[in-house]
Amino acid sequence: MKKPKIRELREAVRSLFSKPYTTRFPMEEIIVPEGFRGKPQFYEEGCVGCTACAQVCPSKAIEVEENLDPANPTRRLTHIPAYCINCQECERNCITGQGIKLTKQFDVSYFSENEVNHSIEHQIILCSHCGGIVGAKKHILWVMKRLGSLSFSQADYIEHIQKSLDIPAIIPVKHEKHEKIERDEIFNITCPKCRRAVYIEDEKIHF
Amino acid sequence: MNIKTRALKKSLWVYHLSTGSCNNCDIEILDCLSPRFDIERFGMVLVGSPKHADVLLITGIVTKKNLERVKEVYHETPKPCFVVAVGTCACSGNMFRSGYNMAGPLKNVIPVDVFIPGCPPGPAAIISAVVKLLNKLK
Amino acid sequence: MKKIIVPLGPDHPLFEEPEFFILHCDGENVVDVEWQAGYNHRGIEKISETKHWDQVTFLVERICGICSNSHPVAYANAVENLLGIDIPERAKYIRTIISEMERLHSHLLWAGLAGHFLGYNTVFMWVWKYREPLLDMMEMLTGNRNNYSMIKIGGVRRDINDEQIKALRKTLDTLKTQNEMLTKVVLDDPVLQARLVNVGVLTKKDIKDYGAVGPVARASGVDIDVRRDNPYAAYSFIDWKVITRENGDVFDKAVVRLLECFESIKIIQQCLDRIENKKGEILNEVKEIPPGEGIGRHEALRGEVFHYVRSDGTSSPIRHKIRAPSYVNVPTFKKSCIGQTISDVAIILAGVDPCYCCTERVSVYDANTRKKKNVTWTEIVRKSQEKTKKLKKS
Amino acid sequence: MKLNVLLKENLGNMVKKFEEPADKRIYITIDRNNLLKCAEIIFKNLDARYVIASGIHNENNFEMLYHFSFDKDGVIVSLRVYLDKEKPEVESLVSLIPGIEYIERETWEFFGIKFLNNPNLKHFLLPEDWPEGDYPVRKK
Repeated sequence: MKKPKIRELREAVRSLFSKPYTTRFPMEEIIVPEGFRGKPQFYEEGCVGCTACAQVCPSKAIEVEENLDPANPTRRLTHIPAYCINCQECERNCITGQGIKLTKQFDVSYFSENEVNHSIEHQIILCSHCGGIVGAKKHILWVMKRLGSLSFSQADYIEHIQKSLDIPAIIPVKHEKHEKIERDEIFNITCPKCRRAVYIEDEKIHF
Repeated sequence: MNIKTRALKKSLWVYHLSTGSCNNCDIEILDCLSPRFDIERFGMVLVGSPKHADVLLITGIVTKKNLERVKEVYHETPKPCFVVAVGTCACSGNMFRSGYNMAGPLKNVIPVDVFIPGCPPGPAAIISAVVKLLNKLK
Repeated sequence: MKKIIVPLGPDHPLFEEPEFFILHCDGENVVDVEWQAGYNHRGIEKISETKHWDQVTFLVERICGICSNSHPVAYANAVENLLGIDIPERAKYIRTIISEMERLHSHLLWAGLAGHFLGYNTVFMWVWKYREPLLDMMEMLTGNRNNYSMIKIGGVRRDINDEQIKALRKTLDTLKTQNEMLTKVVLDDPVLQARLVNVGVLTKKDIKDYGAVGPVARASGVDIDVRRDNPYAAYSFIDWKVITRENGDVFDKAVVRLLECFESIKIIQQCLDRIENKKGEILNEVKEIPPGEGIGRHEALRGEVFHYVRSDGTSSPIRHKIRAPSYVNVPTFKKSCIGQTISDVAIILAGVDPCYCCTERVSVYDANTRKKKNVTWTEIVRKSQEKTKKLKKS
Repeated sequence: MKLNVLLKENLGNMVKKFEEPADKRIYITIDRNNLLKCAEIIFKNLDARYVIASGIHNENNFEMLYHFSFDKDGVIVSLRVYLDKEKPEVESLVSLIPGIEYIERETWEFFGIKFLNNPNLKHFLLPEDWPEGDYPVRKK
């Protein structure tokens, strides 16, 4: 009976002379280590609005809202901490690697849901024929940059390339809408579905 | 702030209820009591019955079998009391919200005062949320 | 005979299924046990069929908070078994390190809670203090104290760098001395011996009948361990041994768990030796998953985790069966609780190591008068603690 | 003797199909009338450990898989039984393996597979008032 008591006593005495183990937390800040998975945050410079993060999120914590008003079409990505499990998948799968990153913020508590939701807005480009979504403007430009010289083969990009090269538009891009899809529609910005229809329609005329 | 709430916030007694969680949030709540974070220094104690509690810490999605029990526990707690939803499951249902056995989330069942998302929220996050709640009442 | 029915629970969270035990008592003695579950049932097997193969790792991670590395490892093993692929060597070591660290923190957590149930709050405070640096290490390696999200089909998601290895070594060294002290304290304390020896005995036959696994089986002398029997990750490259004991009582279960901590430390140290100052691939990218079926196993903290997946070539599993170790360990209550007193039930329950939380509501029904009296789980624990006090005095 | 030879010898002509898709994984398809006999040979005579059973809902039928583990060889042997689509019924193994009771109850409430001679076939995971005939894990 005596032996274990002495051993435990030694541990007790050692604790008595060492400094308190308890943190002084809320009075003192806690330093989280490098690589801590906190609340994700969108970054304006990096995000191109491709919605890859929303697609890979296992708990669907990123909401995509699209406003198809032709005057000002926008796409809004909203991160909802109430659903977020801080798994870092959004950061890993971000196509630019800079668009969404996990911060070190560990305390995300809130009283009503809207106060912590964090969103980013992007301009989107609509198909000139059917009004469907082609993609976010920044995303299309990013793809164009990645494609390099290959992007000349895509009519969608021609206008932008001309602009970036500071040359006046050689091919005037039409924005009028036809009843039926026609050959000259390829020079307009069209969604993949309409583009395909243009080519098939075109072939039908000739053969 | 009325006199009841003023008296309430002096030393909070906490009751912890799991309504279908993965146990992580529960362990982190228990971790608040361990020597590292030791919430007893604020006068907080974990009690064994909702009848003694001022704060309900609720974790987990509310499963169908648990639905009645959550209501019962809330009913038994003396008012005014605070309800704290700990963890993403309690806040919204997490990945299980499409499941067939979910009756929640918690905010649809009982009124919730403060939400602590995180999977799981660490003891530090839980403590700072409670501090936030107390500051708001001032 | 006046039989009293004591419902234990239902708020008693196990991994998937927190249970509701109905103890039929004759006076102090338990004569029969019934088990009801489903309070924690979230339908994970069904939800898994709606998620992408890669997203399922995050879903299975949330089956149990303490086994949050075990289920993804077993699931990844199952899918890799289906695919018939091997993972890079470095990924194997990292998987092993995380699994063993999880085992360490869980066994310590168990020791603390068992101490709390017996009225040894000193043990609880000590152990949880020792466990804290481990969680800090986890936070550093994986980015969170729990729910590590490290495992990906075909490898791991994060690498470990040399700085982290150095810090980890230091933590393990301190933990080893602390654990040595703790083991000695627990093993030769006469009061603990009186409380634990010959309590909740499980024979080899009981183990076979119920298919119990992990430390529960090993304490009864059944020498099974998936890490050795069907090696995965890096366990076959490393020198370690399986701890077994013969008696099958709660004391032996405690001994097995405490000694396993040393083995875990040994395994992690060897893994660190192999990956230090080296670089390598950590992921063997999987592009598509063909039709077929696969079985994956992992020796989790509480025993064997079993995952069965079936694919039809699409982007999500068409059937995913999960068996957590408590699913087979818990029914052994039927054998171990009967004939014991109510005050021992708490520690027998703890002996199997279901994930229990500290506050639970228990209602006592008198079967004859149907009079309901609400008591708390704490009261059962208090009963247990009183018994220890009595023993201490005598 | 190697396990696959041993199994084939012991089960004899009850084996309908013998598959080894991967190392240390064996799937044996048997007729559902032979289930109790085969399980007894594997569990009792060959001293395997019961792991779990899992039900599967296929397009044309139901399927029950009984997984057993041979720990010395590290092999998992799964007995596969196909059940009728309209009236899925199979013999219960409770008399042989007491621990299988819970998974049989679970499979019954998830898939509606009836286990004959299981004395305790009532709700286990789902609430008592779960609508009858609604089996959540069945494919819609």
